[in-house]
Amino acid sequence: MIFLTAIENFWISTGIMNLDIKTLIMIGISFILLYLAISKNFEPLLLIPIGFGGLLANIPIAGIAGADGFIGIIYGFGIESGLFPLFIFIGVGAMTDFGPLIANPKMFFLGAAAQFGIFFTLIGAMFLGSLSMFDFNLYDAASIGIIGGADGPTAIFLASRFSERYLGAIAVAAYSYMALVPIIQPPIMKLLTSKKERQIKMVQLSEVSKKEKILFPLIVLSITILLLPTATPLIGCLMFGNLLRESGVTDRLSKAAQNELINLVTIMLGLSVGSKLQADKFLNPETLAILLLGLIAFSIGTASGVFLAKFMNIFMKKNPLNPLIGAAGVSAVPMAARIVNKVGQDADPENYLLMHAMGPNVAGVIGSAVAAGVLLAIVPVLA
Amino acid sequence: MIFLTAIENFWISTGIMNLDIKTLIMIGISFILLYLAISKNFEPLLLIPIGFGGLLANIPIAGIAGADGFIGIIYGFGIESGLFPLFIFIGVGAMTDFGPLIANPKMFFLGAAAQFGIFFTLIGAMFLGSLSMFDFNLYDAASIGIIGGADGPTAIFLASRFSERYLGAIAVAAYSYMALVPIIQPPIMKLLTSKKERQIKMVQLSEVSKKEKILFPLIVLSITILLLPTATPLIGCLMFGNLLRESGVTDRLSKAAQNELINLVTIMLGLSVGSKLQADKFLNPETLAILLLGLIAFSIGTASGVFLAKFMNIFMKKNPLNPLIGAAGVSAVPMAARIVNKVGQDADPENYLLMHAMGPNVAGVIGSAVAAGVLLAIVPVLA
Amino acid sequence: MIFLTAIENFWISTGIMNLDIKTLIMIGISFILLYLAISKNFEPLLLIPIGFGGLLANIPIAGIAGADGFIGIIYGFGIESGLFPLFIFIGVGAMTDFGPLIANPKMFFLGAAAQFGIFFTLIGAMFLGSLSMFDFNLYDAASIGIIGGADGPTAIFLASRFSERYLGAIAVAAYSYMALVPIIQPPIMKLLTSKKERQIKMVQLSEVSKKEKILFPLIVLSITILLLPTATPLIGCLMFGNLLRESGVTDRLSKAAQNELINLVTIMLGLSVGSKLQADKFLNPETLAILLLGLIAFSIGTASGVFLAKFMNIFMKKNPLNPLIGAAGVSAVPMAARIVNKVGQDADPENYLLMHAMGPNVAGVIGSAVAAGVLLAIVPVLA
Amino acid sequence: MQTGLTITLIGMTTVFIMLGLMISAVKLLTVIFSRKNSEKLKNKEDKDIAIALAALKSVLG
Amino acid sequence: MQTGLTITLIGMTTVFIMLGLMISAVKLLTVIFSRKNSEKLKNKEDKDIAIALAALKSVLG
Amino acid sequence: MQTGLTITLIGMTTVFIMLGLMISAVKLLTVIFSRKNSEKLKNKEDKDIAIALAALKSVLG
Ligand code: NA
Ligand code: NA
Ligand code: NA
Repeated sequence: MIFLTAIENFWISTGIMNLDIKTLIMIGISFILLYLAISKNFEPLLLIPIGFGGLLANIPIAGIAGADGFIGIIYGFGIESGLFPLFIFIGVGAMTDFGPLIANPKMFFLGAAAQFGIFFTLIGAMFLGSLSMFDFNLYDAASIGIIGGADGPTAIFLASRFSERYLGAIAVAAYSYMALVPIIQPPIMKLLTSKKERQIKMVQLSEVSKKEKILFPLIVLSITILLLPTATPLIGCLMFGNLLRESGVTDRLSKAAQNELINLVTIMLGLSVGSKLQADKFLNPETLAILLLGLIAFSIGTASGVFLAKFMNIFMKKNPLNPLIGAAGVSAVPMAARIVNKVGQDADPENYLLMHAMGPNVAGVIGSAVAAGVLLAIVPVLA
Repeated sequence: MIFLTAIENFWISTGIMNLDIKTLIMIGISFILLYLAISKNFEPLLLIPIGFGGLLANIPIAGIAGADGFIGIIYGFGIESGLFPLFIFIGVGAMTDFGPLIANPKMFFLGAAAQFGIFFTLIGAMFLGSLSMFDFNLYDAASIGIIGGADGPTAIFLASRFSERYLGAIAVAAYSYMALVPIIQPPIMKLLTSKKERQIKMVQLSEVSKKEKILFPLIVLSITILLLPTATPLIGCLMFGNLLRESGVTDRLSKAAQNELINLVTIMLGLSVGSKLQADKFLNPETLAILLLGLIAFSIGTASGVFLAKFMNIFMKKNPLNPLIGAAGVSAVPMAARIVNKVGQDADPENYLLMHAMGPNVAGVIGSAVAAGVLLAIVPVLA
Repeated sequence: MIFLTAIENFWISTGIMNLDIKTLIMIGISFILLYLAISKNFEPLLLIPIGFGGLLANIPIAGIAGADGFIGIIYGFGIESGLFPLFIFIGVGAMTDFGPLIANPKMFFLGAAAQFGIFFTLIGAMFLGSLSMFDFNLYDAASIGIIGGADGPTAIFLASRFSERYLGAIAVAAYSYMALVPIIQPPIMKLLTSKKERQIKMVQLSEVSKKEKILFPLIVLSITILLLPTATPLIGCLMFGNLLRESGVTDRLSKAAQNELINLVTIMLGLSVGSKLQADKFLNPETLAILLLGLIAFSIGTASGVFLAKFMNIFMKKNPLNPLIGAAGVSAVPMAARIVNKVGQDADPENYLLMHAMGPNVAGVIGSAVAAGVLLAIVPVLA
Repeated sequence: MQTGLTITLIGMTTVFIMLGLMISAVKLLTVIFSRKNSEKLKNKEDKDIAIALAALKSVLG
Repeated sequence: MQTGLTITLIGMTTVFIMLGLMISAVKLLTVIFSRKNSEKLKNKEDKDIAIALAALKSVLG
Repeated sequence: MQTGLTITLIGMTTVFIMLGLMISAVKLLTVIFSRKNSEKLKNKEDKDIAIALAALKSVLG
C-alpha cells in the first residue's frame, strides 16, 4: 500500500505530469535565448544567465523563482532592492573611459538627442494602454519607454521601481535589441545619411589630462544633484566607479569593481531577471507590444541621434560631424560605436570613427540615466 | 565599590568561568579538524573553515553562532536559504569537464550504482531511529544517507532542508570521509576485485566535440525537469556553471564562478557549517551513529560501483571495464578517481585509469543530486 | 494645467530647491575628503568610498542613505550587523605576516602600551559628556576612545555596537588620523627621544619556522577565548584570515580573502560609513569634540608606546630597543612602521627599523581588538 | 522497514532511469555530431569574439 | 496624450539642459587645465604610491 | 571619573595580561620548535599538494 501511495505521489510530482503548454513555450523561449547567445554571440554575458534563469523559473513543482526558491531569494535581495543594477553601474563606471567625451564635449548633445526614443515610445505605450486589449498604466509606459535608452541596468532599475510585472519582458527586450544593434541600426543610419555624409572624416581628438578625468565624474554628479536628485543613484554609482578608475590611487578597488563585482552581480542579475520569464507573466499580448515598442524606441533613438548630428553640422561648417556618430548616442556600449565605425568604413575604408563614436556612446549612458531620473521624478506626480 | 563590581562582572564573563567540559571537548574536536586539514591535508579548503567555525561557535559569552552573532547571520543568509551549496554547485559546474563522461556515457551507470549506499544507510538510520536511544526520524535518516553521495554541497543542501539539527555532524562526516577516500576505498576495492581485473587496461577515450559539451548540460537538465523537478535546483546550478564554462562566450563569468564565487562562498559556508559543531548539538549518541552510518554509506557506495562494473563486464567481453573505476562513482571528485588510478597502478604500473575514472566520478555528482531530488520528493509524502 | 502642475512639482523636487546650507557644508566636507584622498594620498582606499558615500548620502530627495535607499540597505546588511568590519579583519589577517612579532614577542608589550590612548581619551570624553554642551554617554565615550586604537575596522565594529549616532565622525576621525600618521607622530617621537636613542640599532630578527606561524593564530585566539570572549569576533576573524594564510593548504581561500573579499567589502563599507556623514548627524559640537579627542587619543597612544620602550630599556642594557618603535604600537599598519623607519633614518641613515617596528605594529592590531573586547565586556555593566 | 524499502526501490529505479536516459541522450548527441565538422563553428565564434574583444579593448582602454 | 507630451517636453528639456550644463562644465575644465602641466601631479603621486607599495610589499611579504 | 578610572585600570591590566600571556606562549613555541627540523613537514606537504594539484589539473582541464 505504502509503496503504491509513494509511487503515485512521486509520479504526480514529475515534470511530465505538471508541464502545461505555456510553460513548455517559455522553456522553448529560454532555449532560443541560449541559442542566440551561444551561436549568434548576442550579448551572451547577459542572455545566458537570463535564458538559464528563465529555464529554471519555469520548472514546475521546484518553485525556484518563488519566495523561498533560490532565484526568488536572489531576486528579492538584488532586484527588488535595486542593488544589482546599481552595482553593475559601479562596475561600468570603472570600465568606462570618458576621455573621448571630455575631449569633445559637444558629443553630449548626441547622447541627449537619442533619448527621444524613450519619450516617443512612452507615448506609444500610453496609447496602447488606452486600448482595452493592453494593460499598460503610466508607470508601465515609462518603463517600456526606457528600453530606448539601450542600457540594461537603467531599464532594470526603473522597471523594478515602476513596473515589476513587465520587468522580464522589458529586460529581455533591452538586451535583445542591444544585441541586435548590428542588424537594427545600419539600415536606419544609411537611410538618413548620404554616402558623402558617411565619408566625412573627423579631426583627431586631443589628449585629455588626468585632472580633467578625475574632475569629470564629480562635475557630472554635481550637476545631477542640483537639477535631478532622482537620477543620482544611477549617475552616482556610475561616477563612483569612474572615480575609482581615474583617481589613480584606488586601483585595487577599480579592478575589483571591473571584475569581481560586475561578474558576480551579472550572474545573479541575469538569473534574477530571467526568473521573470514565467509563463503567466510573459505569454500575453503585452509582451508582444513591449517587444514591438522597444524596437520602435531603439529605432527612433537611433534616428534622433543622426538627425541632431546633421542639424549640428549647420553650425559646424569647418569641422563637420560625421552624422553616423549620432546613432551611437543610444548607448549600447560599445557595440553601437563599433557599428558606427563599420558603417563609416563601408562608405570609406579609411574612415576611423570608433573613438569619435565613443563620445556620444558614453554620453548616451548618462543621457538615459538622466531620462530615468526625470521619469522617477514626474511619473508619480502625473499617474 | 564600583571597581569591585566591575571586576567581578568582568571575571564572571571570562572564558575560564564559562567553559564547561562539553564545550572544551568541542573546542578540542575543532582543533583536531584543523590539525587533520593542515598536517594530513584532509580536504583543507573545507575543513579549515569548518574547524575554525566550530572553534568560534563554541566560545562562551560571545554568541558568535547565535542569531545576532556574525556566523549566525551568515548561516541564516546562506545555509538556511540553501544559497551557499547551490552557489558552490555553480562553481563546481564551471570547474568540471564532463568530457570523459560524454566520451563514454555508459559510465553514468556506475555513478548511479554508487548511490545505493545512500539508500542502504537510510534504512540503517531508520532502524537505529526505531531504537529508543537514537532520535532519528525519516527526514534525519534521509539526510544521513546522503553522506554516501560523497558530495558536500548536496549533503548540506538536503540536511538544511530536512535535518538542520544534525547538519553539523552530517557535513563533518561527508567532508571527513571524502578526505579519507585514500584510506577507506582501497581495501574495499581490492577485496572485491582480483589482481587480474585490476590490471585491465581500458581503450583510449575519443575526442568530444564542442557542441556535445555545450548541449550536455542542457540535456541533463531537461531530463531532470521532465522526471524529477525537485532535483533541479542542484542539477540546474551544476549545469548552469557548466554551460558558462562550455559555451565559449562567457569566459568572464565562468572564471568568476570558478574563483571569486566558489572561494568566497567556501569561506562562508565552511564557517557556517562549523558553527553547527556546538556542544549540545554535537555531543550525543546520534553524532557517533551518524559518523558510523556515514562510513557504511561510503563503503556500500564504493562496493556497489565496483559490483556494477563487474556485472557490466558480463556484457562487454570485448572492451571490458576495469572494475576499479566503479569505485569512483561515489563522486568525491577528483580524489576518488585519483585513488582508482593509484590502485590500478599498484596492480600494473603501466595502467592509467585516471581519465576513465573521471567519467563515473562526475556521473556520481549527478547521481547523488538525483538521489537527493528523489528524497526531497518522496520523504515528505512518507514521513 | 497638467503641464504647469508637472513643471512645478518637478521644480520643487530639484536639488536647487532642497539644498540647505548644512547639506552644502557636508557636501563640501565630502569633496574635501575626496581631495585629500586623491591629491594627498590620505588612505584613499577608504576615504574615496567614504567621501563619495558622504556625497551621496547628503543628496536631498534621493534618500540614498534612507532605509530603502541603496546605501541604507548596504549599511543595514553590513555595518549594523557588524559583518563588514569582521570581513575586513579576515582579509587583514590573510595579509598580515606576524613573523616579526613571533621573532621578538616582547614587542607585544609595546602594542599593549599604545592602547593607553584609548582609555585616556575615554576619560576625556566622559568629562566632556559631563558638560551640558556635549551629549556623550559612556557608550559614546568608549567608542570615541577606540579611535586611539588606530584601527578602522575595530573602531567601526565597536561604534556600530555602542554609538551608531557618532559612527560617521568616529570612522572619519580614525581613518583621517591614520592618514595623518606622517604628520602627527614624528614631532611626538622626536620630543620624547634623544638623538642618541633614535640612533640605536637593533639586532637582526631570527627566522621563524612555519609551524610557529601556523600555531600563532591558534594560540592568540585560545588566550582570548580563555580571558576575553567579547574580543573573539575581532580576534577570531583576524586569526582565521591569518590561518588561511599560514596553513599552506588554503592558498585559494587566502588569496580570496586578501583580494576579492577585502576589496568588495572595502567599497561597501566605505560607502556605508560615508552615509553617516549626514548634516543633522555630523554638524554639531560633538563632531568637533570627537575629532579633537581622536587626535589626543592618537598622540597619547604614540607617547605611551615610546615611553614603555624607554622603560623596557632599563632591563635590556645589552640589546636595547630603539624607543621609536614604541610609536608603531598604535597600529595604523603599515604606515606607522614606515614612519618609525623614516624618523630613525633621519637620525642615522644606516638605521633600518622597518622590520623591528612591524612587531609592535601588528601587536597594536591585537592590542586594540583586546581593548575593544574589554569595553564590550564592562561598559554595559557600568553604564 | 517498508518505508525504507519503498524509498530505496523508487530511489534506485529513478536514479537508473534518469542516468540511463542521459546515456541515451548523450549517445544520440554523439551520433548527430560525430559526422559534422565541429571545428567550423568554433573558428567562426573565436573570430567574432576576437573582434568584439579587440574593439572593447581599444575603446575601454 | 497631454500627459505623454508633458513628460516628453519636460524630459527632453531636462536631458538637454543637464547635458548642456555638463558640456559647459567640461569646457571650463579644459580651459582651466589645458595651460597647466598636468604631468607634475601625476609623477609626484606615482612616486608616493611606489614608496608606499614598496614598503607594504617588504613588510607584508 | 571613578567609572573612567575603573575602565582604564581593568582595560590596561587586561591588555597587558593577555598580551603578556601571548608573549609567554610564543616564547614556549619558539623553544619547542627551534630544535626541530621544521623543513621536514613542509617538504612533505608541498609534495602532497603538488600531486593533488597535478591530478586536479590533468582532470579538470
Ligand atoms: Na542610453
Ligand atoms: Na556522489
Ligand atoms: Na591598534
